[in-house]
Amino acid sequence: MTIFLQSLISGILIGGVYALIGIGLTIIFGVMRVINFAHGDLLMVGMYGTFYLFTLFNIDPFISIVITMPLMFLYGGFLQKVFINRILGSLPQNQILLTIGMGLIMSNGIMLAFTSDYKILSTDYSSSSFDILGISISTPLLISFAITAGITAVLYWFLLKTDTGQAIRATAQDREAAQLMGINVKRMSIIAFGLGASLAGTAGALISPTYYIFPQVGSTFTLKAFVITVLGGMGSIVGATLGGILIGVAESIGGVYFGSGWKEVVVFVLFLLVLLFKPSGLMGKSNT
Amino acid sequence: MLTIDKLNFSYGDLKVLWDINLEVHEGEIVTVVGANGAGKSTTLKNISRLVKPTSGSITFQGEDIEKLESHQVVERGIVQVPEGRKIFPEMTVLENLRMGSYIKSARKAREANVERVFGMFPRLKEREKQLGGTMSGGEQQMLAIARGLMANPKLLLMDEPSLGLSPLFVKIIFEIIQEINRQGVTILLVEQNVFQSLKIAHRAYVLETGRVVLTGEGNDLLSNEHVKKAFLGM
Amino acid sequence: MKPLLKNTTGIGALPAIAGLLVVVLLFLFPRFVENTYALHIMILIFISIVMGSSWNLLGGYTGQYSVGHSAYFGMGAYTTMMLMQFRQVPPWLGIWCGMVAALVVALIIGSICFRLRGPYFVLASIAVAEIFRVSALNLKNVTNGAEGILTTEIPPLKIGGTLITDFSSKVPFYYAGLVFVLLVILVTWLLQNSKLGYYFQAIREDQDAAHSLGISLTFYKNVALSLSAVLTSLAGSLYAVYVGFIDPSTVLALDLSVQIVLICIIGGIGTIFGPVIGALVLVPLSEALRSNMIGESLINSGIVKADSAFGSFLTENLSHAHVLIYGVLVVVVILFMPDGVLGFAKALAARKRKEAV
Amino acid sequence: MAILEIKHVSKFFGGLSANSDVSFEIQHGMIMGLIGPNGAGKTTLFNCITGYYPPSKGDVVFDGRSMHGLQPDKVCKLGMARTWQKVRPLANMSVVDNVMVGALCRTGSLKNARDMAMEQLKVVGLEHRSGFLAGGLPIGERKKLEVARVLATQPKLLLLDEVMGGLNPAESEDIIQLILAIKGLGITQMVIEHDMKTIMRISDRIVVLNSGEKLAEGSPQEIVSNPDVVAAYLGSE
Amino acid sequence: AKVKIGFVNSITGPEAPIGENLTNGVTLALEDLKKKGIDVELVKEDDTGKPEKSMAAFEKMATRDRVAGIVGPYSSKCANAIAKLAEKYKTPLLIPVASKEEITRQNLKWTFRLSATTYDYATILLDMATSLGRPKTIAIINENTDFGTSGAKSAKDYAGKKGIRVVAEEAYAPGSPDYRSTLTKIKSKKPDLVFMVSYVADAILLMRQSREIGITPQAFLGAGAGFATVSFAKEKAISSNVFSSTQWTGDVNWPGAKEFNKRYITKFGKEPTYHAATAYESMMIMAETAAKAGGNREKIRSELKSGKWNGIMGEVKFADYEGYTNQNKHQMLVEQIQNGVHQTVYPPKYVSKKPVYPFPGWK
Ligand SMILES: Nc1ncnc2c1ncn2[C@@H]1O[C@H](COP(=O)(O)OP(=O)(O)OP(=O)(O)O)[C@@H](O)[C@H]1O
Ligand SMILES: Nc1ncnc2c1ncn2[C@@H]1O[C@H](COP(=O)(O)OP(=O)(O)OP(=O)(O)O)[C@@H](O)[C@H]1O
Ligand SMILES: CC(C)C[C@H](N)C(=O)O
Ligand SMILES: [Mg+2]
Ligand SMILES: [Mg+2]
Repeated sequence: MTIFLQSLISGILIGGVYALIGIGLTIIFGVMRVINFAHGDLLMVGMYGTFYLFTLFNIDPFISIVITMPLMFLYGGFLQKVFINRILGSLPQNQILLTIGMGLIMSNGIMLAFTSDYKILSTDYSSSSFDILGISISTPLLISFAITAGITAVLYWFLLKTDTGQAIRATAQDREAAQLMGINVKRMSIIAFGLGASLAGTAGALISPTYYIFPQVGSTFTLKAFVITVLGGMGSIVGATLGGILIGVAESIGGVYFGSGWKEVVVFVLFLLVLLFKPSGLMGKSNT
Repeated sequence: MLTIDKLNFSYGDLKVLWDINLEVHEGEIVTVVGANGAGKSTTLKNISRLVKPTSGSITFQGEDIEKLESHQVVERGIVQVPEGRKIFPEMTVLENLRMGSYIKSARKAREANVERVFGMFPRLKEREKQLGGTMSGGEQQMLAIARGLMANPKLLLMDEPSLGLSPLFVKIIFEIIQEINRQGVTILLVEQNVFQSLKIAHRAYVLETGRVVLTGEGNDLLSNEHVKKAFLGM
Repeated sequence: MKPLLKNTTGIGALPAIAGLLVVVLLFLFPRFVENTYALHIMILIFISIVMGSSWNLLGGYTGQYSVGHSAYFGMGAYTTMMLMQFRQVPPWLGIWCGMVAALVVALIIGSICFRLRGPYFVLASIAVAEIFRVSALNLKNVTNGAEGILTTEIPPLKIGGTLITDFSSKVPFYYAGLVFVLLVILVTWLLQNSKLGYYFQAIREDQDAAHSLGISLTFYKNVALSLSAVLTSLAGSLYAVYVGFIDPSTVLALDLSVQIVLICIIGGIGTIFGPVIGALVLVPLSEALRSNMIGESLINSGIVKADSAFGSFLTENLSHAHVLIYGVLVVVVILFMPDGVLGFAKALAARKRKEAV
Repeated sequence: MAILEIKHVSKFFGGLSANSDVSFEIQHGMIMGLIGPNGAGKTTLFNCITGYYPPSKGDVVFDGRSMHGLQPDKVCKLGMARTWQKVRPLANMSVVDNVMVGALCRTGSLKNARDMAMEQLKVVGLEHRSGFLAGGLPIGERKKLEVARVLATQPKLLLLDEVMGGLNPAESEDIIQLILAIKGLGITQMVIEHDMKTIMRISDRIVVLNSGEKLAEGSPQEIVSNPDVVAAYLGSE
Repeated sequence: AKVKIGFVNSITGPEAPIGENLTNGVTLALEDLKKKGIDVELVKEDDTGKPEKSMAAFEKMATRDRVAGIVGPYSSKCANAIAKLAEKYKTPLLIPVASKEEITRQNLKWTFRLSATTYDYATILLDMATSLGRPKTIAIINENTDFGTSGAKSAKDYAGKKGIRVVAEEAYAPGSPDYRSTLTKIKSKKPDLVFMVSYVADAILLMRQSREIGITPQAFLGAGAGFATVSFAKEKAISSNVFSSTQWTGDVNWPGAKEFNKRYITKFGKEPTYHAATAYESMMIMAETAAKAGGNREKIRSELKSGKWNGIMGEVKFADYEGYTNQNKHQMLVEQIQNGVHQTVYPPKYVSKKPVYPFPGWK
């Protein structure tokens, strides 16, 4: 029982960070219909930012998100404006490859700049935890879970209730029509990619204290982000949140009951099952 | 109010507009008729700057719109109800309408406008929460028109608004067009329903293979032999 | 939209002769070239062409962008290697089993993934391929897990007692690769000129419309996938036997799937020679970058001194930056040649022709 | 004998019934007009008949055979073809290739298919466009292409969903002649159209849908003089 | 004398973090060779961690660049692919650190290996544990990679021989941020020994989370790689008293080892890992032999075969034994982290500090 509860709890906590990664991707996909294969690399950039803010200026990772978030937003906006905007109308596979290329540039650029060494960000709470009923709860993960929850709530409100948020969604559904409504679609794309990048960067910042950093770290998370987004339903924030937590829990519990080696299989099988019964994901709206 | 001067346009290698000259005065209903592929929709797209002309100029209230982006054109008061409706499929009817009044100047009047268009199209009120993409063809057409009205346009470009509407509704639509025109909205109307549109139009242009071949008052054109033969099948 | 007149009727005489000439030259190539390094690169190019062309059948013609083709590549590689290493089945028989295995896998994957469309399909294809990778890692008894399979010896190929080859040189692999390449090109050509090809393209353009015109989506998508998978497995088998070592992270990796798509798109999608061009560009390019030939030739030609600051930058840093440069090139191609190298060349030629007229 | 029997077909979307208990028959060789206000359920009925949606209730019998559970491709093979209200050209294929795809439903040979396709293009008057990419055609020609393509599948029953929408009267006249010519070939048709003049001219019988239910059925004359139809659909002059 | 030597390594790609150590080791070797009057023209090739790329690199160096001998590659999978090429091109290949047993079990005459094998990583740890205490049970956690799986297999195998019962076996995919549930499961089995094979970063994660969960065995045993790194040692809160097997330590009393350690730190600003030392020594051996043999490959091979060295990696000799060909019977070491520093604690001959055993519990 303890084992089950322990895996459930740590699954949920990790799932929170996954959710944040997934939400970023889902926004990017939602608005631009671009599958961002560089998403993990954005996360990686966020991690490096956090790492150097911590080692050079001694800024705590959880506090540094105030800096990482806007910086990553600008960075994402820049990528959108300079690269992705040019291919928005083109075939989906071209978009995939463009983001793959961008990912290669990011990870190898970082490698040239900071070597491929593993970097470890050790705070004094990195391995601190507390016990409830024999279940250990990691303090940094709990904090990051809380932050994630907050960010998600704000985003949800933003996209559903504000005009800008709705305009972002409108742009996603029909660019030309959005233009005819007086929506500046280029700006919406920049905001969307900026938001996506900033969320990925924030997720990077949030796991920095408990994880490690190296130039290729992104690929694991890119794949995870895909699974989460599709599972939840592309473009759906609630879906991505749900998907993230579900994946976290599935990994954790799957690892215990099927063996660590199989936990990814558990995740992917779960993923396929959901798609088989609900081809547009948990929260996806089907309109085909 | 709107002046198009020597507009030329091509899709890639295919030239579709040749030296188009067209004028719309404040308060008018101007209609453009022409066979399929004549370039009517393309002309409207040029005005909304969804595509950029090869040469020629378009001025609106004295301002050259050359330098404007699509969304800025809308801010100036030119709103288009596009061909093919272009509803936001995954937004509800109400959300679609709200997007219609996205521009700043229209936001204040949003609630009032929603009521106004619901009055015109009761079906939309019934289906307030239905997703745009699941509405029937004609219902989507109503939504598209309603959405266009939400922006409080000065100049409303309508591309085949009666397409797919039942006879009853076609009648209603033409009444609505005249009604909003009376309320001070200038209208540039592209229609296949040549008879009806010429009847309500102050002036009209006839487009053939990308060129303006005829222009005159709506009623005059109705009795024009060429128009009768080519468009009215008489 | 470009109102292009499409030429679907046969090939002209001139290109046909040129093509034949190229094929003959390719068959004679190993006789003239002693340099095994060149042969190695040629073999890698062949493998890439086979991968790219096979993907093209599904991605380019049928519009189903699978980013999970490593599953079929790996299936071919693993089946052939396992049979050879654990059951002493020679590879020229193993390859057939690899094709069958890939076919079976394709049918399973197809039945799951083809319910999905667009990006959902893309991501599902990745997921399924990942399941295969992780399973191969975990099924140690069958696949030897992460330790991979290392071949010690390939049995010599004899036909009726006469030794054809003992696989001690690269030449047999070269010919096998060349034959596979000709095979996939032939299949693509036949496809383009058949009902099947029309149906594939119809599905690519609009699934619902295709469906209403009497095209069974499930059936034809599965046909496309099966063809594609079977041919991909050929590339996998050849790779495995040639390299002599496989493990999940090389033959079942997402990386590989991406590489396959890349070849096709860089070359030009939905055309017979797109993948060929793609492989001809990508493989030598990445090899030149990897082995730092640019920096080297700059130094060797005396333009840059080896011990100058720039020289040491070239030798030291550039060797770390080759993947970066590769990434930059990919981005540049996508941004400026959205229809691939082939499409770009065609457009350029068309413009030239127009200017000449 | 009836070529198509629609038996108590209902279709629900959540709480909304887009078709409820619709029944009627179509006889061989005739043209059946299907009219009704926007959102009456006409397109939905087409979708139910051709296998895009399984009807929530009821059955469709074509040529004596129940269509229950058949996919659209099977339905097409059996001889029932439909066009789309929102046209769906295969944009990156040429016009003739588009039609060939339809023709390939009946032949395996590309040459035959090409001949059949060119023939249909002549029928609809698009042969001058045969080498163009379908995506570049204007709406009217797209509609013609749509018709040519389904004709190429050699249907026994043709379902046309607003093929005249967006055409001016002169152009519509072409299509009307086309429809009448198709009738001359012995092909049964069911036609959705909003233009009453047209419908009156071409239909042998008319079914009127309203709010998903069958409101009326009868000859064109009966329909225009039916007060319910006038109230719900035509509006009084 | 001037010699041309090839060096294949994982400079980019997922193996790059460790590959970098090898590059640095070779850089130092070149400096020392120069001092000895041997001018090495180095042909450096990246294999990006992919077998077919390492093959291309080998082909190029053997045929186009005509190098006298080749050092590398880093990873076992690449070494697997090119060992046979060495045979084909009659080009001596000296493998510094790739440790898969099979590589030198194919009776290949041109492939030499300085490194100990994966099997040795496991055995030395269990030898030590049984000499210090009486462990009865063992839990094995390994990453699901080549090195990880074979390491775990060896541990299981050898534990059987030593009469230690395996109570848990967990193979995980590297790079997961959360091992807590796995560790909880292991904790419930109360193993005497926790044996882990992990690359750099997961080692830290595993230990951090072991501490959170509160696992307290007699000893944590890490088979090389991640546990032998400096970044791991620096995490005092979690690394204290963890044992790790290694091929080399900075304080071992092999000739030149300590100096190498110091020079490396001054030059690269961080401590060397054993990978760096093996690469350094391999390059030294290859280049010196090649210089002596005047670049003649056949001669280099026989010199390598008959030669004997004693440098920073201790005694090196490429011998044929127990099915191996040209395999150096390298002496493995065990180090323990005490106060953030790796101390050599086993075998007794090389000890610098006394081992702390059993594990005294978490701070
Ligand atoms: N996206 C496009 N790419 C290429 N050509 C196009 C495109 N859109 C339209 N055309 C071509 O431009 C010409 C004018 O088309 P346009 O849509 O403006 O005609 P229209 O007068 O609105 O016709 P309709 O009454 O059918 O709507 C047509 O010949 C059409 O083939
Ligand atoms: N997928 C769906 N989900 C929910 N409601 C739907 C869906 N499809 C259609 N409807 C609703 O069902 C009703 C019938 O739609 P249908 O498209 O059949 O109308 P129609 O008679 O073809 O109208 P029109 O003449 O406007 O094309 C409409 O009110 C529509 O909003
Ligand atoms: C852990 C390392 C020393 C590398 C390992 N020997 C390998 O073969 O990949
Ligand atoms: Mg138009
Ligand atoms: Mg309809």
